[in-house]
Amino acid sequence: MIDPAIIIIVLYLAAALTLIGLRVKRANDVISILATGFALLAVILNFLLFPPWISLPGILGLDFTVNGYTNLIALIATFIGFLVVMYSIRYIEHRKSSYSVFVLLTMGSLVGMAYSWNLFWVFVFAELATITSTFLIAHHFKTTSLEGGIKYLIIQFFASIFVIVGLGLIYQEAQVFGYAGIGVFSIEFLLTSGILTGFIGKLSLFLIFLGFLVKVPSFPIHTWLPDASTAAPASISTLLHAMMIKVAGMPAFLILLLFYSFFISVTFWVVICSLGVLTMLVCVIIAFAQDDLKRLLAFDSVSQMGYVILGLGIGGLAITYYSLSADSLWLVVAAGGITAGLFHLLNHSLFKSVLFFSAGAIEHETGTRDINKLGGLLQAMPTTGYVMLIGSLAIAGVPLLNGFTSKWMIYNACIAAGQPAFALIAIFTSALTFAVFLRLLCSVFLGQAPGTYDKVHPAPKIMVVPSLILAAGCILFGFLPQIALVLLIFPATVVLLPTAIPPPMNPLFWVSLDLFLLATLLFIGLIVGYVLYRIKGGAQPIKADEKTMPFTGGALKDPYLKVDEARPASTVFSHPFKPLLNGFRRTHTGLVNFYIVWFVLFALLLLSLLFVGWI
Amino acid sequence: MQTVFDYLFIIALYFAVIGLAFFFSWGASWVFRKLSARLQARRGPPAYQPIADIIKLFGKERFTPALSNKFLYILSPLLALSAILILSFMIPPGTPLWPGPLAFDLIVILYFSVMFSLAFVIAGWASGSTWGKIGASREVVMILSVELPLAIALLIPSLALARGGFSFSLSITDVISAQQGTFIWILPNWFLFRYPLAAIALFLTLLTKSWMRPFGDIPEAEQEIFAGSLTEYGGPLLGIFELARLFRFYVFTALFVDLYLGGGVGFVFPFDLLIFLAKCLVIVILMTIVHVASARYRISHVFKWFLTVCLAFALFSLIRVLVGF
Amino acid sequence: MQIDKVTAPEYVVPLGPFHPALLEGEYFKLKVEGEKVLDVDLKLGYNYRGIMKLAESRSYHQNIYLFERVCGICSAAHTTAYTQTAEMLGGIELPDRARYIRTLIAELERIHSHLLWAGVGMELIGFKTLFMLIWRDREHVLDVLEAISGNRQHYAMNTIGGVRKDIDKDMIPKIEEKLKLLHKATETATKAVLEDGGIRARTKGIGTLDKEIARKICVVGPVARATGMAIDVRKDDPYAAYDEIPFDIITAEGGDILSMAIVRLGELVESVKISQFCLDKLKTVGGPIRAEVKEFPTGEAVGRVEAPRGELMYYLVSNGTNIPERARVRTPSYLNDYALLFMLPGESLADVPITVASVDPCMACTDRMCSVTDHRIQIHKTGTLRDLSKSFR
Amino acid sequence: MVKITAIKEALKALFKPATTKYPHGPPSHVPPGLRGLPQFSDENCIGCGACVVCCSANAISMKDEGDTRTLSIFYPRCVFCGRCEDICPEDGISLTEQFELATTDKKNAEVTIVFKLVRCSQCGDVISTRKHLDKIKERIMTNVDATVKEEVVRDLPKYETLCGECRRKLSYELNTHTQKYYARRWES
Repeated sequence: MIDPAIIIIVLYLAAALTLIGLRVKRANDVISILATGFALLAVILNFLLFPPWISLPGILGLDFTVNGYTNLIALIATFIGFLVVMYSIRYIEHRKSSYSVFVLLTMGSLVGMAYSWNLFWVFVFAELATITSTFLIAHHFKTTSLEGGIKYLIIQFFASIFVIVGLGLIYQEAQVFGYAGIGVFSIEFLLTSGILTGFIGKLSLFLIFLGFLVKVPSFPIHTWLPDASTAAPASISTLLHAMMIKVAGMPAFLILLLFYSFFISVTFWVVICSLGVLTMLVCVIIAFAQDDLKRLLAFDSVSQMGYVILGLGIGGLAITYYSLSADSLWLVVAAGGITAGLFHLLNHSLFKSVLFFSAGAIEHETGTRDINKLGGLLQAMPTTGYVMLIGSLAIAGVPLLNGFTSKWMIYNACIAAGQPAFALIAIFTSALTFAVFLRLLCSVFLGQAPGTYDKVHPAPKIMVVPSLILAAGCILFGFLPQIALVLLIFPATVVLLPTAIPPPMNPLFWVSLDLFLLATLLFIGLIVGYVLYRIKGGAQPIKADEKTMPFTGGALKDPYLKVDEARPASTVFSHPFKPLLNGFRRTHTGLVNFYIVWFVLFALLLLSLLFVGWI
Repeated sequence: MQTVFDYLFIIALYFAVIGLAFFFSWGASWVFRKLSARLQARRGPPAYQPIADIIKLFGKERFTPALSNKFLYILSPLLALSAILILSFMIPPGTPLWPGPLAFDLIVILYFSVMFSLAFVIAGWASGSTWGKIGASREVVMILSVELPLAIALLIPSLALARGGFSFSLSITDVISAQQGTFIWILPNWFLFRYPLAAIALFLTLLTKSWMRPFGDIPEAEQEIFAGSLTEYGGPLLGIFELARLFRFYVFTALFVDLYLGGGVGFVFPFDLLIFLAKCLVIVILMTIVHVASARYRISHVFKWFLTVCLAFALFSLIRVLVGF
Repeated sequence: MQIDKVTAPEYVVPLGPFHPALLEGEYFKLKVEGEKVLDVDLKLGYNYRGIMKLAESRSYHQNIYLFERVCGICSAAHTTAYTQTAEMLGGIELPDRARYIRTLIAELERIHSHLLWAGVGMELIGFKTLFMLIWRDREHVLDVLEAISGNRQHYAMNTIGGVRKDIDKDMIPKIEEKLKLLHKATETATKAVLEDGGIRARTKGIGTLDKEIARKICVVGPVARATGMAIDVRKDDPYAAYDEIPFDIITAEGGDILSMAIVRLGELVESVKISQFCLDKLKTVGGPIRAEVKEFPTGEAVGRVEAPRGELMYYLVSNGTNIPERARVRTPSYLNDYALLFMLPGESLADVPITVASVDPCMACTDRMCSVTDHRIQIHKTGTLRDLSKSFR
Repeated sequence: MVKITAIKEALKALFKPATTKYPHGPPSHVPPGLRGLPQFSDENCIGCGACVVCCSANAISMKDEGDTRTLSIFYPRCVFCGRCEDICPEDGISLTEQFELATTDKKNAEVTIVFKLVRCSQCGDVISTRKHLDKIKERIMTNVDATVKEEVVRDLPKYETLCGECRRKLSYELNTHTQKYYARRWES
């Protein structure tokens, strides 16, 4: 068992080391890889060895705890962080020398956030991560990237105000002063002491939650993410999406844990669930209209976070029902919902990293991110293409990939909790996601290249390997989700809900038992089909090119129209949505003031609900 | 947990059910073709025709178009076939057939039906043809429009079993056995009579999913875009696609009969199967009549229809289920 | 900052020359955005058959059967126009009975052509059943034509100075019986087409042709009448027996596909009435069916006829021999096809086939040289129909 | 969505298919007077070749070989207009009601009639068929002007076996050249 403080110190020290070796990029790479590798190994060791609920009072009052939940978050952070560092070796070759410094600092802060079991320290590390990652977003120091970075910083700081107010209210409520009072914010203390039971306690929790919800992000306050991730280099976008928003959003979920204990209100949880549903639906529709590869992925990320919020919200709803009716069956649903949400969190970090890594590879090789200008890349970059295919299918929830399992569990939890409407919207969103990614895949990888991308090379191996590892993870968790559920997710669930029903007893996890059978049946079908295809043994596929040119209606060789001119638009899918999309487009003005007004309005709405006493 | 023996038994059962589905689809396909021919004042093909067409395709030469992606071009028909085979296994023929806690529930069915359509989308784009792409994009719009009403209409019977509480079940077999008895006077206790609007919505979506007019054949409208996604396909690969499409006559009708027409409930073993198949045949005939008596709509109409009228029907029933009147 | 854009670059979709909706060689280069057509380019002339050149080497009588084959569907209209022009050259007066028979054939042909159009239109919007049923009813009129002339399509009835076959007295009741069936069938078809919501959704407001544009590009026939212009050669410049026959010009406002359908379906009813009138006359009017042809003195003549698709014009120059010096055909499709350039933009890709079909384009009418393209060496080989048919033999 | 008429019509058609299993059964009907395959009449056709000249599609051809004349209709080219039937002076060709003309061999797609050919006894050139000449002879005999009948009957055997060119030469020799003949008539 390794003290989280050691991991953080190693990462910060490594950052300092890279400062010394600023000019030598290779040395920086080696240091970064070693440091992040160590962090990853340490977290895995913690996973294997930790005795539950060990709290390490640090020298500075740092309140680190190693338990299932913190380990899961830290694992996501270090694992994706390690792959990001590996990926950026080739991706940003002409980078600023400060790149590694800030990556390692952000990593350290994120690990600190992950292991902190104290709201104050969570806040401190979150601010650290925000500041360091701003430099990463603005890495290129161009107008757009600077603008993206500053926008990110402004919105994040604005959100922090809510957190600070919330923390101050708790401080006020606890009536302890001075540095020693930081112990008040320890999660365990908050859970047991009862200072949160009053209205002020609830209000403070709520404010902190709102502040951290920006980092998740949720629907009306998601706007910083697409801008920031478009401005940032692809590796940083991955960092932002795959780990930042999860780790940074972690406190929000952590607050949910507190909510589980203090908010025994059906309305509250229905509002949270609706928030999740709205997030997923609206953002996926906006993602539809995007032509920029990374922007599309960013909006889709927000949409996927909606699933996580929905899963956790359903968990809270079930706990509320449980405390109202004391029927232990509700605990099953609660465990199902929370597990499903956390599982989707893990899955999302897997497939979204695959997609961002691939998007980065495409941008690296072709120099553009406009999906209308791309086409036929599967010939040139086959590995990237197939990896992205796996990632897209997983995110769309095609059976036998990991996205399907977690989404299935969320739907089942919704229906079991008596909220089928949420499940139906989630299913519809899944179909929309499917369409979004088909559009992306089809126009980028399939069809004919417009001609300018004839000399595209496959991406460098070191850029492909991380996405290969992640894609393998997607397939593994698709076939055998029990591994993830039992080893990674359930320990985290137990932290949030100590009375959770373990997977084998919970019918909501039963899908995993049949997935192997489903896989066998699918395989049988494929084999039967292939045998049918090959049944006419001797005949060789014909090769004459002219004979096997695609059918364009007869104008193939006519000088009137060349074959590569004959391309229908990739926006066909979004055509029926056009009026809706234009409506959404008008609301996304890109002005920070406007976004902050949104945030304030949203916060006022929720707070007024709280004050009225509905939640 | 299942033993290896259970596992093998299920695989044997798989082939048995597939056989049933195949022969029923063959017959239903012939009924469809013969009946639509007769309604159009034609004579119609002999009974062996549906299979003869497919066998003929398997005898033809194999090729891949020059601009296609070979791997996906070959994979997509196989994917379509295996998805539809799994679907035909997952939808029980009127009665519960398999042992053990198989979680082949309605959501898995929903997802596999999307996977089936996905195969056509990938086929269209992988083949490199203009018409394939247009067909594929239409298929996607179709999926988007149909998915929501389909999901609601599929889940309504299972929601009606539980009405909120935890005793819900997404399993089709539970839905079938819940339709025992009578509803009002002598009307059987079918969900068709209890939630007629949802039944209409499901019927329309399944009609569309099985390539029947007025909406279903838009992605492959021959007068507009040749054969849509399958424009570039020929020979054995087209044969596999056609074979996969043959199963639609079983899968989509059986789904409707199981969920809304009570399957073969109320009869002992061989008869329940027969009753079930007879009901399926009635649905096929109904679908044929609708197919024959309508013009093809535009793709924008599909979007409008399914996300307004059809969705309204489904939502109304959903509210009824949730409120409980 | 960056605004999310819903933009689409332009893409090109080739429609034709081989396309299931266009059974003849014509080529539309469609610029599309999604499914929406932004711009159209039209290319015709894939199969120029050299008929007008060929006509300069054949005698007047042989040319009847050549021009009959300009177009299979309006063969009677073409021969009527041709023989009419030749009669003008030769100064030949038609016998009364011949005039009625000509009118009868022309109207029966119009019925068959419009029913064919209705069937094809139904098929193009995917209504296979009405297509089959309309074509089943079309068999009645084909039966009548077959009984009269001995062939379903190329009637070979017209000849210079009259008609070639008489209609027997005992055949007239049979034809009347069939006409009654036809009347019923046309009414059913009209009802079925106009009441169906699906058809209405696919045709109303689609492919609208503005009246001013229609006037500028000189569309003719049902297309013109669908935009509200009451032009009809049968009324404006009566030929055969049309000056004696009462009938209405069917017009519609709107210029969309539905109004074109309404015009054609209305004309069906009118045509049945005209045919009945001709049959009544034939019961009483006797006399020869064919005037004597002496010679074609030097000169030139223009004749025009209302073909099912619109005004058909023939121009002949005689040099005094039995072979025309020059023959020129101007078919209605020439004028109507270009209306598509104004009708297609703005429609969805799915509506392109039915919009193209709505003007009832007849490529056989407009394309007349054989062009055989050898793909391998990229050389256009051209030749007369005669040479090419010899190479076949 | 009112489509009662369409459904009603479709249901009416349910038991009344309009089509027949044609290649596997008889055609529904063949109307009298159908313009089908043109056939030569063995009795009436005299092999004059008028149809060859008038044929609007050049489907009928004439070939002289040895002492036979072959008239053939290559019916893939035939347009069944019936002009040959119209123009034939002897009802020697007529359109039958036969319409199943499909064949797998192009050589079979021909209708032929063979005549015995008469060649010029002097130069060996083709005159016409025996039947044609007989017909001409018969016509001449019935229509000939009474004033010259004697002369014609006397000279006919001499001209019978000669082609046009040789006939002209002979008539010049015999001083029965047309001009001389007419000159004599005008003189008298």
